[in-house]
Amino acid sequence: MTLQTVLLVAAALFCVGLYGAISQQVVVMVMMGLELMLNGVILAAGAFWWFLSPAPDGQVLLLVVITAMTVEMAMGFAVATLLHRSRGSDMTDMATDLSR
Amino acid sequence: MTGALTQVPAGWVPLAAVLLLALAALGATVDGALAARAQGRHWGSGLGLPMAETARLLRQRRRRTVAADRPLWLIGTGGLLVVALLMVVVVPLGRWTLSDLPVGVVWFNAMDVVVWALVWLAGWGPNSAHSLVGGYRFLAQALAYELPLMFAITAPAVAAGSLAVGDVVAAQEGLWFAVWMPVAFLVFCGAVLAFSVRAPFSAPAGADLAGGVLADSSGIDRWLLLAGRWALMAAGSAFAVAVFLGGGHGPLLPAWLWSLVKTGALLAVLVWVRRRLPTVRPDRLLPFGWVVVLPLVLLQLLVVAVVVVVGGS
Amino acid sequence: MVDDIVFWGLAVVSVASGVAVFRVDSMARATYALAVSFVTVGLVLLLFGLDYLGIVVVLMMVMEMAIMAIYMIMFMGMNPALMPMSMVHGKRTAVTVAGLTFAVLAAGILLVDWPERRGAPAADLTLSLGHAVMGSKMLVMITVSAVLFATIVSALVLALPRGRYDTDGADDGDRASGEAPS
Amino acid sequence: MGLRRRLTAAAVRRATVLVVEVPGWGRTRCAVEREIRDRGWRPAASPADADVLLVCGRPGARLAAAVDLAWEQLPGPRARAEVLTPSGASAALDRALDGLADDDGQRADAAARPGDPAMGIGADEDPDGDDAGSGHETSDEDSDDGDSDDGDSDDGDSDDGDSDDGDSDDGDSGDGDSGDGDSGDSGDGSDDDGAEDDESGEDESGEDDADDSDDSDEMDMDMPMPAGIPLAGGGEARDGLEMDLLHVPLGPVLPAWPPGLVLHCTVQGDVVQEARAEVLPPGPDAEPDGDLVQGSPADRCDRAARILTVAGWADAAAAAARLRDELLDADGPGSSRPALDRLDRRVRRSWTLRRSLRGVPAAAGNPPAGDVHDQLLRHLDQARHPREGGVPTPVATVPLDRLPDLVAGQELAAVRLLVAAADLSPATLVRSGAGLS
Repeated sequence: MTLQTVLLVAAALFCVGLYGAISQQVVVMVMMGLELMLNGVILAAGAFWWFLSPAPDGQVLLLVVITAMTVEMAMGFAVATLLHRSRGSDMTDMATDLSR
Repeated sequence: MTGALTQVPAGWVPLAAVLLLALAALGATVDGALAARAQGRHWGSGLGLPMAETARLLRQRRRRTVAADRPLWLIGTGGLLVVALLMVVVVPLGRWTLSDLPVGVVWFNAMDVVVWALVWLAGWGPNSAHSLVGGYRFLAQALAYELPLMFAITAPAVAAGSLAVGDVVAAQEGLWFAVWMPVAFLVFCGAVLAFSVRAPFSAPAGADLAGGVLADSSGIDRWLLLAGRWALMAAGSAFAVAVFLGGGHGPLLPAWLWSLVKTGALLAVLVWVRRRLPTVRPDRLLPFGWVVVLPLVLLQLLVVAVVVVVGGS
Repeated sequence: MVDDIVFWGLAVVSVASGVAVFRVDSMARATYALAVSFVTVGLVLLLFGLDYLGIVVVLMMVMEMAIMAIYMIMFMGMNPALMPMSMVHGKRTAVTVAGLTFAVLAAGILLVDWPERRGAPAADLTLSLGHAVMGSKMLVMITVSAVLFATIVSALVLALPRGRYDTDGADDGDRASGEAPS
Repeated sequence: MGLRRRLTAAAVRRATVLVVEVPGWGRTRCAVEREIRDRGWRPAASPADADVLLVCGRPGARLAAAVDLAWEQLPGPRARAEVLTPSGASAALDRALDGLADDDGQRADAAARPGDPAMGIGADEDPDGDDAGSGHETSDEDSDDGDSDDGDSDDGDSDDGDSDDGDSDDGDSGDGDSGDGDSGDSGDGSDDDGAEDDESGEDESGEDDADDSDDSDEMDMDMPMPAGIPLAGGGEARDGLEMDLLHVPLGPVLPAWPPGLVLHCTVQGDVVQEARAEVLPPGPDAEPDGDLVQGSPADRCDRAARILTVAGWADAAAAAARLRDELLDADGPGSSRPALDRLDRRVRRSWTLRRSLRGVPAAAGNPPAGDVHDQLLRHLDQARHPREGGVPTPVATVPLDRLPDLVAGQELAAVRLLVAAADLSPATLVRSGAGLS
């Protein structure tokens, strides 16, 4: 467990999330991708803190990332709900069309 | 972290599990006795209930449902017992504790949140309308009880100036926290009933849903769910004893025995409460939780914080 | 040594479940795969001695994913599991971009000459985090936070329109008669 | 061997019983419930929970089919019995107990379950002969079905119901259709008695047919879906979000539910949007043994017990049921009076109960007025103060077709409370033929 290995894992998580965020069509799935990217960021921030400078202030950065994630989630839910409300369930409509 | 507690090696985990199951069985036994009395039989005739039910469910076959999400269902059913055990990991038994995590209070909180996921998965797994509605009900209910629960357990942590359960217990040397933060204590007891899905918070497994999350499980699956609920209730009581009722503090008896006696007594009281109260519908619970209980707990927390600030400076 | 084994185990689970999020067909499974990924990262933070933050990550993310699952199922009305169909657009671009990013990041991680560790972790990290956030005014902040939160909640309650189940006893009858199905 | 026998002995000490009442056999049901209580057994909440299926009365063809479906859902070891008179309750339970304790018999039953076409269904009672075959062959399929509790007569519906919120599961149903990696864990494979595994998916269509004939109601979308489970349609929900509609029939095999009643609900989330009610009649040549006298103190207590059961207050419900049985014995409140007063006080004082029941419209009177809490208190009141001369205060029964209007727009829990409290009289409805749709 060195800084490099942890960062590699974090980069892997970040890139999987990036793939999801780019490729998914549905808002909530895009959100999942973003979450996964932030997950990687958290891991990286933790690793930087531990391996480079385990000073108290460093933890605050992590706290900020976690908060950002929560806010992103809340906003995401709100946006998804609004989209759903205003456009109706386009996905479901699509499904019916396909089946006929 | 704390000098008062001895951390025992992980080899003692099985003993903790046995103790937890014994407490769970105690809860079920009290419940059986109370039920027998309510039905007009001698209370003694209900004492064998947990054993008889265990035998019955061990003999029963498991049920399958069409298009069930088997792995998630299994996680949901089996997880409850595991989470209950993880909860008691940070609860000291007298002087001993399995792990005196410096953030034990937060750990307990995190484990209780895992129950959200597990109950919902148990409802989701069987692919049946009733159990699914039960799972959703639990989430609705969880939103109502979780924040009050969080603030309720924050109060003793603030008073003790530490998130370690050992420190919280040590801070109650003279005066139990339950005495001067009664609101937080009562809210926490309510939350224990809620995350173990007991009346008045039993709507997710309610009779009106034919058993809700329990509706489609039988045999060992059902046993795991039922035992998990009782174990959660026991773990919640044990934690309440540690953070509100002075843990092992008490005269005469050794500390570990005090912990057990208090836990058993609190558990019995909670079982009694559960039998006294009808279920509250979850949609009526949410406004109550947020509009009434949450401000009360916050007020309690405010009082505690002011006392600590004033007393500390 | 033990730390290494635990770390690698957690790392593998974390990345694997991260990949699973976009591979499985079931919304419930995808959501909970993401939850597993978060939980493992939270546990890795515990390895770094970040007890509080690690457990908070577990706590918040499990809670969030439990709620997320509802949204997933609600808004993914059309589910790939029901009718196998691709919900993905620009798959090739996405893979390329993600792969390139990973290559760049990995190169950077491996090539940069990381500085030596400076300083040592505080004895009580949770306390030091508190001090870092709130300075010496922590106790005051504890008091204020309760007040602030109470204000937020009351503001929300006042501002909230009627929801799906606004049942305040007497209203129910109105609703039942007023909203007969179309 | 000794261990096994001891396990069996312990296991049957507290059997759970799923009681099914056929309209017209109310007194028999009361006797059965009393016997269960006195033995320290437990009424089951759903077929999955039950060891014993006890039918009070002789069901008509459709009700019998529903009962048979429920029977298939009992996980086993299982036993089944029929009671026709109150005095037969004890003997029937003894019979069921013998069946339960018979290890060899149970093993044979388990082994015979998948293929045996005659399993649990008397051919003469089957609703329509043509479908009987398919219905039987898929019987184990049905037993696996998602909806243990509701209706049981209508698995097909509940399946499609689940399909929209449970959609993600469908890939696993074992058909291997979607080719996703999950189909391996289709649940069937991992179970203990492998004998039932074989036909997990292929009979779906047959099953649906059988069920549709059962309840010929659905405006079902019958487009073929991978797992044989049709996709749900959408519809506007009351908070402005569009949500899937599913069809969930409630009843007739449901505890604390009016006998024989089936409520075909269209549910959105947990809100019932539309419903259709009907009552499944008893067998044509059956001689009903008798109901509780409508409006008598015992009948009032029975209704109160039903409401309290659904409200999730087992102890108060048990108290009400005990009072009912005492009143049935004594014919007049006399000695039960103190206990009645106690129960009344307890119910009146309960703040949580009021919170749950207030505002759920009552299906009582004409036009319906008040809420379920009023209704519960009224029942207890009337039980305490029966009219002079022993003539019971009549219950103003609500016509069956009022029920759907009342139920529409209510949440599932409210619907259960509403129906449990509804002043219906299925037996009368059946006699007059009004219950048949």
